[in-house]
Amino acid sequence: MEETRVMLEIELCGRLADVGGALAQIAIPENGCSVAELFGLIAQQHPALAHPLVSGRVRACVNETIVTPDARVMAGDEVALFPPVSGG
Amino acid sequence: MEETRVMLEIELCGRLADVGGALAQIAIPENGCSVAELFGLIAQQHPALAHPLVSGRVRACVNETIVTPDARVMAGDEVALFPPVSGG
Amino acid sequence: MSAEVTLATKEFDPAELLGAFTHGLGGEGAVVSFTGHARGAAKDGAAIEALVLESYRGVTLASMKAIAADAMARFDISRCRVVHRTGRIAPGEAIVFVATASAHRRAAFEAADFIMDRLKTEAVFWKREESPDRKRWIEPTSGDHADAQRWQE
Amino acid sequence: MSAEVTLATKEFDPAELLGAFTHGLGGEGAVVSFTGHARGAAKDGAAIEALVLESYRGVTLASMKAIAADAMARFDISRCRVVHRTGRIAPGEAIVFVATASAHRRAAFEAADFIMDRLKTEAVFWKREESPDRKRWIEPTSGDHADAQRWQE
Repeated sequence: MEETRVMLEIELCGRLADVGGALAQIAIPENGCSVAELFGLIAQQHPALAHPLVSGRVRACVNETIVTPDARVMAGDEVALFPPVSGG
Repeated sequence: MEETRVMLEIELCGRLADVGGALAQIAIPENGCSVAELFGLIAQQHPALAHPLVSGRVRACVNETIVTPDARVMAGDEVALFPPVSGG
Repeated sequence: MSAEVTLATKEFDPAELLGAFTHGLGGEGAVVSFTGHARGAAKDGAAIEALVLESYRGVTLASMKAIAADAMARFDISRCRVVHRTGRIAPGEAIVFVATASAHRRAAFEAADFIMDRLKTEAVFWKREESPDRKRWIEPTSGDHADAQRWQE
Repeated sequence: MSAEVTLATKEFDPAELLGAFTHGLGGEGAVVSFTGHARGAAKDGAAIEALVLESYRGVTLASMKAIAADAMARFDISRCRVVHRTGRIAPGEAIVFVATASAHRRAAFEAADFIMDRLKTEAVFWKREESPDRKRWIEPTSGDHADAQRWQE
């Protein structure tokens, strides 16, 4: 039996929006998943984003905190993907 | 027979003026002398200036140019003694 | 001891910021400022119409504040001021302003230098140069990373 | 490519100088400024009424110009501005202002830093702190000499 999925809206920042639009809808397990698993799901569901995600240079921001790949995300979290930053 | 002497007015800058006043009158040979010789004459004629002059840290400025000890000075030259400088 | 950090959505005047910073001094002898201005031409010489800086909610300001706090902790400075634009910036306009104050000029110089190196590589902004016929994303250069690396020792 | 150097006999406003310098930019991305302010207390904590700077005729300005020209030759900067007070300076007033502009922030920082180190040890000024009960001449510290030495390599 397939696990129930829920939709998570992900904001794509910087150059990632050029590839995947400003927002991506990703189906994730109802009980959430790790950021590493989320990256895999995004790559499956939005193949155009697979390349930047495997670069190792994209970080996830969950509820306004940049998190490590083992952090968990749930439906309802405010998730964004950050490509390399550059101020100044 | 003693050599003819002429008076040279020397401006004393910075802390040197505390010791010797703003201006010192020094008798020098009519045909001029080197800066090194001038320092010796100043030390003789104004013993209070002897100590700073032997420190090796005082430079002579002749006609608006900082000069080396072998430069020559004559009556009529605009001479100043510079203790260590400090801007900023 | 104070750090004041602002994310600016409109053009600002670096001279005015330096004036206000100077006015607030408490006897410090040394003030260093850095201003970064948007360029009118890309590295390849092509004209740039605007530099566009994207930021992300509270995270961008928090990243700026963290950098300022690090500088305050690391260097013997008594105050610092950091202002960074977000949005669309015309050539010549200021992008970033940093000021530091200290009793010692070396600390003031190093802290401003450090803050700029960190802003270039760690502040949460994404920037692109826009001209009529292209958009180009700008990431930190290897020089920027090398500059930031200097402070790791 | 220009260096503008002024010996100021009256109080000046660093913010105004930064504004004029910025206004004159020709597309440079990086501007660094340094301002040195007169302190209200000596190193031993005693109150200072005034810092008095003596200069000597054309030699002082010439020494400032030589330092600015060295900076222009040595670093990849396109302009610099140097203003230095002479005379009696009240606590808080600016003593010296240096600004540098470059396409590269590292060059702008280093050139301003270099100019200050050289001004501290080579510009033709003599300065003393005056308080009601004493006068104290200030010479470059060993730290100032060490700072200036950094550029000899």
